[in-house]
Amino acid sequence: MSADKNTEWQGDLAPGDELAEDSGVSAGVRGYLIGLVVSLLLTAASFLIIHDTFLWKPGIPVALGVLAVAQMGIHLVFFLHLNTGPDNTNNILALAFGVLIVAIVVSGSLWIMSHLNNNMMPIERVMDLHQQR
Amino acid sequence: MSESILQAVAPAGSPAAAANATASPQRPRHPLLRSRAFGVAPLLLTACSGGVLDPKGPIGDAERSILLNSFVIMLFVVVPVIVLTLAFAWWFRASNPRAKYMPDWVYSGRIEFIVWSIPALVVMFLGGIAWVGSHDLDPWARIESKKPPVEIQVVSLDWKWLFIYPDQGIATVNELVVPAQTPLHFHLTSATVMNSFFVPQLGSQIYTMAGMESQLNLLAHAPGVFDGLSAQFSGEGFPEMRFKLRALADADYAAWIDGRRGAGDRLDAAAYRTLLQPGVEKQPRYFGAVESNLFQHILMQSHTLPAMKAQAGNGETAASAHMH
Amino acid sequence: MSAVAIADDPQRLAAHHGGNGPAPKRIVVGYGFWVFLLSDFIMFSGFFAAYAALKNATAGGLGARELFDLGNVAVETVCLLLSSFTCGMAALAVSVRNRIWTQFWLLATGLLGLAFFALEVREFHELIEAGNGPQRSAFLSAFFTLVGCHGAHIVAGGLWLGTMMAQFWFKGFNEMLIRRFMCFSLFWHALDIVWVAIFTIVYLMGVAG
Amino acid sequence: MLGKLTWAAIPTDEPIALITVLVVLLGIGAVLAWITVKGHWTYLWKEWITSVDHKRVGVMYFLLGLVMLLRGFADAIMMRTHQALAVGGADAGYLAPDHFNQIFSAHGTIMIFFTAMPFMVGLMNYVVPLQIGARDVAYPTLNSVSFWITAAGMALINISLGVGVYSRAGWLAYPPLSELQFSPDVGVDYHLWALQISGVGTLMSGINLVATIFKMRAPGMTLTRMPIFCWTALASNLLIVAAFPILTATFAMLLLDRYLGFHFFTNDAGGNAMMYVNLIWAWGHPEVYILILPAFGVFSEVISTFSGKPLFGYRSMIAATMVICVLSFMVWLHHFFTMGGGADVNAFFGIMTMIISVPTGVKVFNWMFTMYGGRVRFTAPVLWTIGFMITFVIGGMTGVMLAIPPNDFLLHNSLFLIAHFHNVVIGGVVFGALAGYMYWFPKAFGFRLHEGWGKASFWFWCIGFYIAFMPLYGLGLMGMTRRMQHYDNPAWQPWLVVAMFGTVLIFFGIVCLVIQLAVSIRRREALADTTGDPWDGRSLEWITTSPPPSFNFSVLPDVRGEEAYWGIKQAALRARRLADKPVYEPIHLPHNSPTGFFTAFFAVVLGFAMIWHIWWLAILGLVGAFAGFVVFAWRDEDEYEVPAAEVAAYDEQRRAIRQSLVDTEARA
Ligand code: HEA
Ligand code: HEA
Ligand code: CUA
Ligand SMILES: [Cu+2]
Repeated sequence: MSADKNTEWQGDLAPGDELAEDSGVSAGVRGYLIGLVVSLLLTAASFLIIHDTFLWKPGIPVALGVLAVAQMGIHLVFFLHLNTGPDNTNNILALAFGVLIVAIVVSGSLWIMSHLNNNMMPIERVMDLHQQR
Repeated sequence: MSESILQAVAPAGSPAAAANATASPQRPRHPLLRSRAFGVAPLLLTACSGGVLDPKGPIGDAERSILLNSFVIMLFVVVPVIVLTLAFAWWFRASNPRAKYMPDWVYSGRIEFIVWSIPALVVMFLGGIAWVGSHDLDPWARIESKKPPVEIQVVSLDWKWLFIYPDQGIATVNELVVPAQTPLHFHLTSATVMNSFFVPQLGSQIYTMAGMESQLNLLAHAPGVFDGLSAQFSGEGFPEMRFKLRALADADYAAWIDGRRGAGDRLDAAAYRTLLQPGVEKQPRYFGAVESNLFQHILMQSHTLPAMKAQAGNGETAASAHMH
Repeated sequence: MSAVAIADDPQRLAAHHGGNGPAPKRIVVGYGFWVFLLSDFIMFSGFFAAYAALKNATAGGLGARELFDLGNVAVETVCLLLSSFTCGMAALAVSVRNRIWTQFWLLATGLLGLAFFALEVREFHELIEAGNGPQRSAFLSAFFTLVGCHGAHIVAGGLWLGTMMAQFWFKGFNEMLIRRFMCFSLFWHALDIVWVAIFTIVYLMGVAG
Repeated sequence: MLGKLTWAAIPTDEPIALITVLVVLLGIGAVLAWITVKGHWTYLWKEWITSVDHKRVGVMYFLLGLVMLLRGFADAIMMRTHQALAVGGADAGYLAPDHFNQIFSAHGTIMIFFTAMPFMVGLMNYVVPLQIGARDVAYPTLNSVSFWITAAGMALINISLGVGVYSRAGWLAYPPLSELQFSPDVGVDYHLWALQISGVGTLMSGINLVATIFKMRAPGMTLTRMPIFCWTALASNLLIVAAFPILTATFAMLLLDRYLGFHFFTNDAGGNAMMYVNLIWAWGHPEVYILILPAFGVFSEVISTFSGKPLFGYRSMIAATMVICVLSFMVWLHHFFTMGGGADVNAFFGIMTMIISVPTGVKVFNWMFTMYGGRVRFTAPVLWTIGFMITFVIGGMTGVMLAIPPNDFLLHNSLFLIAHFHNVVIGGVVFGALAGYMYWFPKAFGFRLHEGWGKASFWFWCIGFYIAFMPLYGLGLMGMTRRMQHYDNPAWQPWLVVAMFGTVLIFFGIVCLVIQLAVSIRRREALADTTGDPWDGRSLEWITTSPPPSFNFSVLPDVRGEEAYWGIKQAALRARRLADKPVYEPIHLPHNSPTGFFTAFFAVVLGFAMIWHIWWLAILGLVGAFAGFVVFAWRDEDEYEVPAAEVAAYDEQRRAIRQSLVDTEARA
C-alpha cells in the first residue's frame, strides 16, 4: 500500500473520476452543463410525448423506454463520468453485470408472472381488475 | 408384493364396503414386509407400496417412465465417474511405485473436448425429454378419451379437502370418489394458504392458491383406492390433509352418486363457514346438495376476506369468514 | 520484488496489464462503492418487478391514470436534475479545494433534495387523505414502496450530505473526506438514474399506458 | 411500553424449549465467568472483538458457524428421532406440531444462513487475501462490521428460543402462510428481522471481497494467474452482490404487509403470493451456488496440492465457474414447476437448469484428471474431497431428475427432494467446509490437526450420510412429503428408523471432530508447523509463516505465473538459494475498531424492538446505529505503521527457515 498516488497506478480509474485530460474547472463545468441540459431536454420530451397526438398510441411506452435509456446513459457519462476507455474496464464490467442481473430478474419475473396469471387468474378477477374505470 | 393389488381389489365392491374401507387405514401390516424393509433395496420395495413408482393411470405411467429413463441414462455417466474417481485415486496413490508420475500433464485438448461434450450430449437428450414431457404432461392438457371428463372442483381448506361435483350437485370432504377409465378434470383453488393437490399413484401434483384457479387432468386405469395428500406445507394440521381417492367402475360410481345426491346436509354459506374454521376432519363428510357457484365465490376471495383480516389484526385465530 | 521494482520496467508493466499491484485507496473505495450502488439497483429491480406484476391489481380501486399528477412529478424531476448538477459543481469545488463554494453547492444540493422530498411527502399525503393509501390495494402497496424507497434513499443521502458539510467545515479537505465525498456524489447521481426509471415506468407509462 | 412483549412470551409450558434455554444460558454464563476469572477480557476485546484483521474475522466467522452447527444439528436430530416414532396421530412422537414446525423452519434457516454461509464466508475471508498476495481485504473495518452484523442476526434467531416463538412457515416463509392473517405471532418476525439484518452483513462482505479480488492483487497476479479458489470466491461474491438485494426487497415487502397492512402477498386486495415465491427463488437458487462454489474452490486446491500436480484444465475450470455463476441466475423457476406456469416456462427453466450440469460435470472430470498421473497422498482433506466427488455426483444426478418438469410433478416437496439437497449440501458444502478447515487449519494456528481423528470423522460422516439420506429417496418415491409432523403409513417407519441411525453416525462424526480439535491442541508441539508450508503447497498463502503476521507478507510477492508460490519455490530449489533480500518498507495497517461490535449491538436492539413492536426502543436502536456511524466517520487517523526495521527482523527469521528448507531439500 506504498503507492497512493493515481499517477503510479496503471489500472482502472475510480468510478466517477474524470479522465486526466479533461481536468480543469471550466471543462468540468461544461461537462455537467451539457449533462444537465440534455437530460432536461430528454425529460421534457418524455413528458410531452404522452400528451402529444403525434405518436401512434401503442408506440408511446416504447418511446418512453428509449428516452429513459438515453437519459440514463447521459447520467452515466456526464455525471458519473463512465466511459469506454481502457481505464474504466472494471467499472464498465461491473455495470454490465448489474444490468444483466436487473434484466434477467425483471424480465424473467414478468414472463413467469404473466404465464401464471394467464393460466390461473379467474376471469372474474381479471374483469374486476380491468373495470377500474 | 401383492399389497397394492390387494388394496385395489378389496374396496371395489358395493359402496358400503368401500365406505367401510375408507374409515380405517387399510394398508395391511404385512409382518414379512416390515422385516424385509431392512434388507431389500428401496427401489424394489417402493415398487409395491403405492408410491409414484406404482402408477395407476396414464399420467403417472408416463411420468414414471421419464423418471426411470432419466435415471438410467444418467447412470451411464455417473457410474463410470464414480468408478474412475476411485480407480484414479487408488492407482495414483503416492505409495504405488508402478504408477507413472506426470507432474506436468495439466492439459489435453482432446480430453477437454470430451469432457465438455459428454455432459452436453446427455443434457441435449434430457433437455429434449423435458421439452416434450412438459408439453405432453402439462397439467392443463386434456386427456384423450371417448368419454366426457368428470368435472371436479377442489378447494383446500385449513386443514381438509373439499371436493365439489358441480354437475352432480354434491360435495365431499376428504374423500374423492371418481369413475375409473374416465378423464378427470379438476379445477382447484384454496380458501386459505397454499397447498398442493397430489395423488401419487395417478401422477402430477398442482398447487392450490387463493384467488387462483389451477387445473389438472388425471385418469385412473382401473378401480382402486389411492392415497391423496397435500404436498405443500400449510401449517399446523398439514399432516392431516390426506384423503382417499376411490376410483369405481362406472356402474358403482353411478350408484354412489345416486346414493349421495340429496342425502345428508346441504353445503350452503353457513355450512361452508363452519368448514372454513381451522381444524382437521377425521372422517369423510358428504353433502347431498351444494349452493350454486360456491366455487366461484371462494375464488373471488376479495369478497370474503376483509372480515378475516380485521380479526387477524386483533390477534385472534384467523381464517373464519363470512360468505354471501 | 516490490511494486517499485516492477514499475522501473515499463515493458513488464504493459505485460502485466491490470496486474500491477494493489490499487490506490481512492480507486479501491470508489470501486467498492460502485459495486454497492449496482447492488442497490438490483434491490430496486425487485421493487420494480413487484410493481409491474401488481400494476393492475387495484382491487376495484383507482389506478395509475386516475391518481397521478404529472405536474408534480415534473417539478420533482427538475429538482433532482438540478441537484445532480449542483452536486457536480460541489465536486469541482472540492477538486480545487474551495471551502466556500463547496459549502454553497452542497447546501444547494441539499435544499433541492429537500424540495423534492417535500413534494413527494405532499403527494403521498394527498393520496392517503383521499383513501388511496398503500393499504388500499396491492397496486398502491407496490407504488408507495417503490417510490417511497427512493424517497428514503434521498433522506439518507440528505443526512449523509449534512455530515459531509460539517466535516468539510471543521476539518477541511483531507484524503479520507474527499474519498467519502466521491462516494456521496456517486450515490446522489445514481439516485437520479433510479428516478428516471421511476418517472418513466410508474408515472408516465402509468398515465399513458 | 413493551409492545407485545409479556411474561407469556417465555415458554414456561414447554419443557424441552425451557430446558434447552436454561442449558444454553448456563453454558454462556460459564464461559463468561471463565473468561472473567482468567482475566481474558482485555485480550479478547483487543485481539478479537475489535480486530479488523481479515484472518481474525475469518476465524470468527468460522467459530460462529461452529456454534450454530450445534443448534442446527440439535434440531436435525430431534426431527429424525421424532419422525422415527411419529406414526399415528398428532400426539405420536414427542414433538407437538407447533414445536416440530418451528424446528424444521429453524433448522433450514440456521443451517443455510448461520452455518454454511459463515463457514464459506469465513474461509474466503481468511484465504483470499493470502492467495492473491494482499495485506488485507479492501475494507478491513467494514469487514468487521459485516461479521458482527451477521452475528447480530444469529443472536436474534437464538433469542427466539427463550423469548416468544420462532417461525413455523419453513425456511422460505411462503405467504400467505407467513402473512399476519395466518401467522399472527412473532415467529415470522423473528425470521424476517434476523435475516434482514444478517443479510446486510452478507451483502457488505460480498462487496468487500469483490473489490479485494479486483483491486488488491499483488504485482503480477493477473486474474488468470489466481488460484481457482479465488475464482470461485469471486463468482460466489458476485452472486452475493447480485442476489442478496433481491432477498432484502422481498422480505421488505413481506414486512410491510405484516407491519403496515400492505397487500403485496395477501389473499385480499389484489395481493399476489406467487410474486413472493418468484422473487424468493430468484434469490434462493443463486444462494445455493453461493454456498457450493467456494466449496468447489476448496476441493480444487486440495486435489492439486495432494496430487502434487497443477489443477488439470485450469482455464476450463475458470470458464466453468463463471458459466455456473451466470447460469445460476436463469433457473429459479425449477423450484415451482408445480405452481402452474405452463409448459413453455417449465420447459425453458428445466432445460436451463440441466445446462448447469455441463460446467459442473467439467469440474468433476478435471478433478479426476488432476489425480491422473499424480501422487495422491490420502490425508484427511483428500478423503473429504473424494467423498465429495462421489456423493455430489449422486446428488447432482437427482437434481437433474428434479429439473425435468414431469419428474418434479411427482417428486416436488417429497423426501426425495430433501434427500437431493442434503446430498449436495452435506456432500458438497459441508464436506468442502471440513476439507478447507483441515487444509488451512495449520496455516491459521501454526499446528496441524490430528490425522487419525480427522479420518475417523470422515468415515462416520460419509457412511452416516448415506444411511441417513438414501432411505429418504425411497420414502419420497413412496409418496412421503416433507415437513410431516406425523404420518399414518407404517410402511415408512422402518426407513425413518434407519435414517435416524444414520444421523447418529453423523453425530459420532461430529464427536470425532471435537476430539480431533482437543487432541490436536494438546499435542500442538508435536503437530507444529514451523515451515509455513506443511503440505508442499502451491499458492501464496504457504509462502508466509503459520500463522501469518498481521501484515501477511513482509514484501508483496512478485508473481510471474500461475501457481505463484510453486514457481518461487522451484526457482529457489534449482538455485539452491532464496531470491535476493528485498528492500523493506514500512507497512500501514488499519487500527482496531469497535464499530462493528457497537453497530451489531444496536442492530440486535433494533431487531428485537421491531419484533415486539416496542417502537421507542426501535428508534433508540436506529439512533444508536446512526450515532455510531457518525462517530466512525469523524475519526481521522485510521492507520498505524509497522516500521521497516520490524518487518526486516521478521523476514530475517522467515528467510532463515526457508533457506534451511532449501538446504534440506537439496541434500535429499
Ligand atoms: C449446495 C446446494 C445445491 C446444489 C449445488 C444444487 C444443485 C442442483 N440442484 Fe438443487 N436444491 C438445493 C440445493 C442445491 N442444489 C436446495 C436447498 C433445494 C430445496 C430448497 C427447498 O425447497 O427447501 C434444491 C432443490 C432443487 C430443485 C427443486 C425441486 C423441487 O422443489 O421440487 C431442483 C429442480 O430442478 C434442483 C435441481 C438441481 C440441479 C439440476 C443441480 C445441479 O447444479 C447439479 C449439477 C451436478 C451434477 C449433475 C453432477 C456432476 C455432473 C456430472 C458428473 C456430469 C454428467 C452428468 C449429467 C450430464 C447429468 N434442486
Ligand atoms: C446447509 C444446509 C443443511 C445441512 C448441513 C443440513 C443437515 C442436516 N439436516 Fe437438514 N435441512 C436444510 C438444510 C440443511 N440440513 C434445509 C434448508 C431444510 C428445509 C427446511 C424447511 O423445510 O423449511 C432441511 C430440512 C431437514 C429435515 C426436514 C425434512 C422434512 O421436511 O420432513 C430433516 C429431517 O430430519 C433434516 C435433517 C438433517 C440432518 C440429519 C442433517 C445432518 O446430517 C447434518 C448434521 C450437520 C451438522 C452437524 C453440521 C454440519 C457440519 C459442518 C457444516 C462442518 C463442521 C465444520 C467444522 C467442525 C470445522 N433436514
Ligand atoms: Cu373442466 Cu371446466
Ligand atoms: Cu435451485
